[in-house]
Amino acid sequence: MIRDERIPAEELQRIDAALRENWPTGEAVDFDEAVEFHESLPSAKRFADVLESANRPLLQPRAGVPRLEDQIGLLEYLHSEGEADLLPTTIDSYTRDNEYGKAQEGLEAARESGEDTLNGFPAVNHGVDGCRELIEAVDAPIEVRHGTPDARLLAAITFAGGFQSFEGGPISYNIPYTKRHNLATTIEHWQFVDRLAGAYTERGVRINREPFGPLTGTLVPPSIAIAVMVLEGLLAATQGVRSLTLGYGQVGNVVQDVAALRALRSLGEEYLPNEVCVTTVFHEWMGGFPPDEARANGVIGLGGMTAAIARPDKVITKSPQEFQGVPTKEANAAGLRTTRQIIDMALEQDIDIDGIDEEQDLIERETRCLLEAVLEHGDGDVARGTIRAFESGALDVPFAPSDSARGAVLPARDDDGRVRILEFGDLAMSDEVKEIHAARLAQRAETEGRQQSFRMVADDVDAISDGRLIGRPNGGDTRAD
Amino acid sequence: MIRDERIPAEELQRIDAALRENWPTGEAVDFDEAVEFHESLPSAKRFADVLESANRPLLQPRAGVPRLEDQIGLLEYLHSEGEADLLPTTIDSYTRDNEYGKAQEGLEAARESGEDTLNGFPAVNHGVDGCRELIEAVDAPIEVRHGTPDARLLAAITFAGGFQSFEGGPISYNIPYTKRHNLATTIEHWQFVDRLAGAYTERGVRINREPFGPLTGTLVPPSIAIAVMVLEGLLAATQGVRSLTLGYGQVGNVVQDVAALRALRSLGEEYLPNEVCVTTVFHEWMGGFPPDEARANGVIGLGGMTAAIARPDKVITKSPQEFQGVPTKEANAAGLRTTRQIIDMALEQDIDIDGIDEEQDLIERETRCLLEAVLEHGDGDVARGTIRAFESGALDVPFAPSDSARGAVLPARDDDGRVRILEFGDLAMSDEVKEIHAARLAQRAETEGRQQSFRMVADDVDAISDGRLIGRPNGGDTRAD
Amino acid sequence: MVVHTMSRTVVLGVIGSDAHVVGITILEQAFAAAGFEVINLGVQTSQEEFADAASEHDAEAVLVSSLYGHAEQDCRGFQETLEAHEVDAVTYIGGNLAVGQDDFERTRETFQALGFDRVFDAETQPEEAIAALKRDLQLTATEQERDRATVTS
Amino acid sequence: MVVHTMSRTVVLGVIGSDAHVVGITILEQAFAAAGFEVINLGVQTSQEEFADAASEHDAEAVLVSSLYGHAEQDCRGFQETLEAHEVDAVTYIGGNLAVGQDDFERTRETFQALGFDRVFDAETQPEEAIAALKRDLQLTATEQERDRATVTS
Repeated sequence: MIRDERIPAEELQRIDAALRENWPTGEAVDFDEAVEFHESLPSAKRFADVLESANRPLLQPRAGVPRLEDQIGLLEYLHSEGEADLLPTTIDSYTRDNEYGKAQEGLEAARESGEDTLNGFPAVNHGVDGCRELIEAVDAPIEVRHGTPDARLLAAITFAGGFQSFEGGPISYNIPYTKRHNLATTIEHWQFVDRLAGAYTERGVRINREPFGPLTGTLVPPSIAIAVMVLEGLLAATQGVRSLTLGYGQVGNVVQDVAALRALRSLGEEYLPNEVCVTTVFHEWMGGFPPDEARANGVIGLGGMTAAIARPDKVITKSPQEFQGVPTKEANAAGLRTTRQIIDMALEQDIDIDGIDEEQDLIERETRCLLEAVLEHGDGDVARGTIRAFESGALDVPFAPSDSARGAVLPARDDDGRVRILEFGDLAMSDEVKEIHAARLAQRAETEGRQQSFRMVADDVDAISDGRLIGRPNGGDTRAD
Repeated sequence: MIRDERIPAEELQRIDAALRENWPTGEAVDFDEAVEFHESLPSAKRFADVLESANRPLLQPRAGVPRLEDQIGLLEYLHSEGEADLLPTTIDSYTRDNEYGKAQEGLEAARESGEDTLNGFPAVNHGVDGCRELIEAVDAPIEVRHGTPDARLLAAITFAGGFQSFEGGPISYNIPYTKRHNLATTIEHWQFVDRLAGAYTERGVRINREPFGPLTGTLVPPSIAIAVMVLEGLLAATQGVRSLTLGYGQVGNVVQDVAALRALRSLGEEYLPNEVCVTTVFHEWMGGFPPDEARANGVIGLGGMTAAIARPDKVITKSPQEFQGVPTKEANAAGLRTTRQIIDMALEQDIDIDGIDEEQDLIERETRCLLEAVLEHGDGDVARGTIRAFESGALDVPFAPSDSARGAVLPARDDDGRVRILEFGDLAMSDEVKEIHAARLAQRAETEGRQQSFRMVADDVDAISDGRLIGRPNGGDTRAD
Repeated sequence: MVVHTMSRTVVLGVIGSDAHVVGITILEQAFAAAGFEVINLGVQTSQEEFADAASEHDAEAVLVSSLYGHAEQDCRGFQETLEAHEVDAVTYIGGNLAVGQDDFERTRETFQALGFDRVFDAETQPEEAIAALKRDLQLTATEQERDRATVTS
Repeated sequence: MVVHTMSRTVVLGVIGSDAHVVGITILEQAFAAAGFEVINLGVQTSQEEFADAASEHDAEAVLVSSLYGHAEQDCRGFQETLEAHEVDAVTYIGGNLAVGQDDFERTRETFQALGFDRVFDAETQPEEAIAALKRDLQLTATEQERDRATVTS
């Protein structure tokens, strides 16, 4: 069975060679030559350095279109007009499914028709040279963002292509994204990705890795997200990754979000080896958005305000067109500037909210319960423990489509809007923690004059898109007239 | 010399009769018949009742166009699409200058051309019947918002026309709005307006009055605004006003804004007679806006967030098109919905920020200094005290164009972004208060490595439109790349 | 009226390549709370998997969810697949069933023609589906459930 | 070079019906900090008021501000008004001088033709106007002022 051990060099080369045969563009990958290319890049394009040396939260959007010249234009626009500090390249769905042939068809159709026939940038098909053209053209650090369970070839090509940051991880790009990918296999595949990043790191090219914190994006209790971040961080560190950005998706309660980001940083620094530089990324609300750009700007405003108080190293922004799917570049840039304005107005203020320490303490206790259970399940091995803990339900993610997770956990907001756990399933939480959650949810039930049930969950899932934080009965309407 | 005494009934009638001859539409005003009209209105149109019984902050935009049917359409749009709780009718500039003839020309030109040739609704020209048509057509309470130093005829006609709320006051519609209006004369004119509101109140029609809190809208220290609100409230209460909404304009520092709104409510309740129902209104940022709708939404977001924490009774919203002047109705409604979304998401959360009590205490001490000085200047009479305190500079408003104010006070932000006083002139503050302000500004000067000077003031005036709260040297740019 | 007293099993799932999991999770909770035995097949479920599960658990109802707009092609031949597995169950479908949802009546007719007994739009609350199923299976609500319905509606 | 050492008086004001007060307040502070005697006439100042004040205080400079777009009509005959009051002063104007500010060079020419010695746009910092005035009045900056300029620029 798989273990949390560093892939030996010869094994890395064997996999690397095999992978290159998956698609013709794999041929062009040459590690030594790639290191030279990275060394030729100016300091403003070195992702880890830019992120780790920033003195205010850096902003990054999501964006990806199929054609190279369009992707260059889009990123330049988001850099100049959106004032993005860090840029993304979001990969298309075919590539995420390792369907490079279909991606090639889509790319060719895009080139012929001039339309975006893919929902992202097929980096494997563009190959090393295409990626380098992008990296050279755009004057900011660029990260690969995707959602690919088996991202080995994508990593090999984009790292050689000059990208210095890569999103995802074996849990966070499996459990929330797919149904049938085996977790053990996914861990093995990401060990390769991380080992490759580690190989560059050893040569002085610190590839930044970013586990995907929001998971299913829907009322994820902070401790579950943080536990997954620490586990993916540990797995990556074993393979030699030294720049890790741990993620967290806004739940909308300011105290809980600030506490969670602090807990994420604190536990990340505690659990990960000293040689790893830990940074944090805050994702603006990943759940359902109001079907109205004006109201969407209110949601983005709350995200920016939370970021100003919590001061993560990076913020992934949303656009006012979130409801309708992929935003125009103008809307994407607008989301960036709205966020920038509110962060910069609030950042210098001393806003110290009561109760953050207590909430952080609770989140940390919960996260420790989960992490200890994982280590026990694996007899001290993180990889085995993760697989077994998901099997037993000791670790679980709400609303996970994956067969590798129980999906028995059900979250609901308490009377203050903080995400608590209504159904624990077999989640490895102490009785004390369970009692705290039960008491908070009982208080909400009393306020609303109804029993605790899945209705609260359903109401909470829809609440923000309906204009409120908590899914109160009758929409909680207290309008005066 | 004028005194803070109730206008006798016969004097009220004499002035009223004289006023009616100022413009032909004045003839139609009949007090008893007007009371009957007010009594016929449904409870949903009774401004004071709706505002005072609300259990969350009510939202109100600004809006006024010359033609009656257009004004009805505009208000219906802001009510349905903007979800405004309270509606405005903003009066045109000619009417504010009592130039009813020019307003008439503008109104006729508007009717002929179909264009908005006036910047508001000329209520005097529309007369009692026109006002009533508006009140009857629109299904929400409507307030008259203007900026008129001598608003006596406007009040007589709009009160008879069914409006139950009226913005302004002798200080707040003089000092920030005009150069040459004599303050004593303005107080006398507003005593009439308030006495008329009081006459309706005695007959059971509680006309809500709202002194204009933001004053010059530019870095006004909270204590100065609150002192003016209390003084105008006292003058109005003497004339029989029983529903008073005291105003405050956001300065952009959350702690100071929340503290100021609490101080405003607390001092309002303390200083005003028990029979007066005191409510509060928070104006979203009244200073310069960024020339960009996306960034403007960030400013609006901070306003909404502040309102959710401070919970005023009412919020006057801004639109993302604030920079370019009068917004389209769509942009106006968007500002309302952005504000509504962030308020409703944050309102149920317990957000208790450290330091609010201390800041509130400081604001209250400062305000008491000013109010005591005014009472001393007037030998206990608020009207005389106000006039003399403005003459001596004991009471002053920064950036006031009026010859009636010294305009010697210069504000600047401290290192946390709170508005402090750099130049006191002869402002009646205790030495202790002056020392606190000096220390805070010295701290900022040290942070910025420059001396305290008008440069800070100039930089602070432009800061929010430039994307930050505090006007740091070099725009405070700390962008990493 | 015949009142069933034995445990009633329903099979739930999201058909095709659709990965929307939140709705089906809430539906599972709702039917379980209403006293049904629920077999939740989760997302990305094939026609065969629905039929297998319904056959294995002797289900009385098969509830199909689809939110990504490709329900019609995913459901072609669905009744035939169930029949091939000798499944005799009430069949419902609900969700965003067509890409442009301008005319729900036409969508309803389309899916009724495909053999579904009831067709629901994406705004349907779980309680409506539960109430419909109780009628279709000729079940009476218990007192407790009536009380709950009062509180949650 | 002749160095003036006596106190130098400047008259400031916003001309016409314009009520923009913030800029003129900051300008007053800036010129005072630079060592000038400042007579700030405030907003809504007429040509007569400028001329009266300049004459009364024997001003060496008259600085006119306008931000509401009607400066040209407000300033017509301004030099004649000053001459009628026997005012011999340097005259500057600055602000948003035309409604559409596409071509500032044309705006500059327009106001130079009206007799203004210097014309500034709305983005001009007070320091620029002060530096220009010191040159025009042949004043040298003191050491102290040079230091300040270094810190604040």
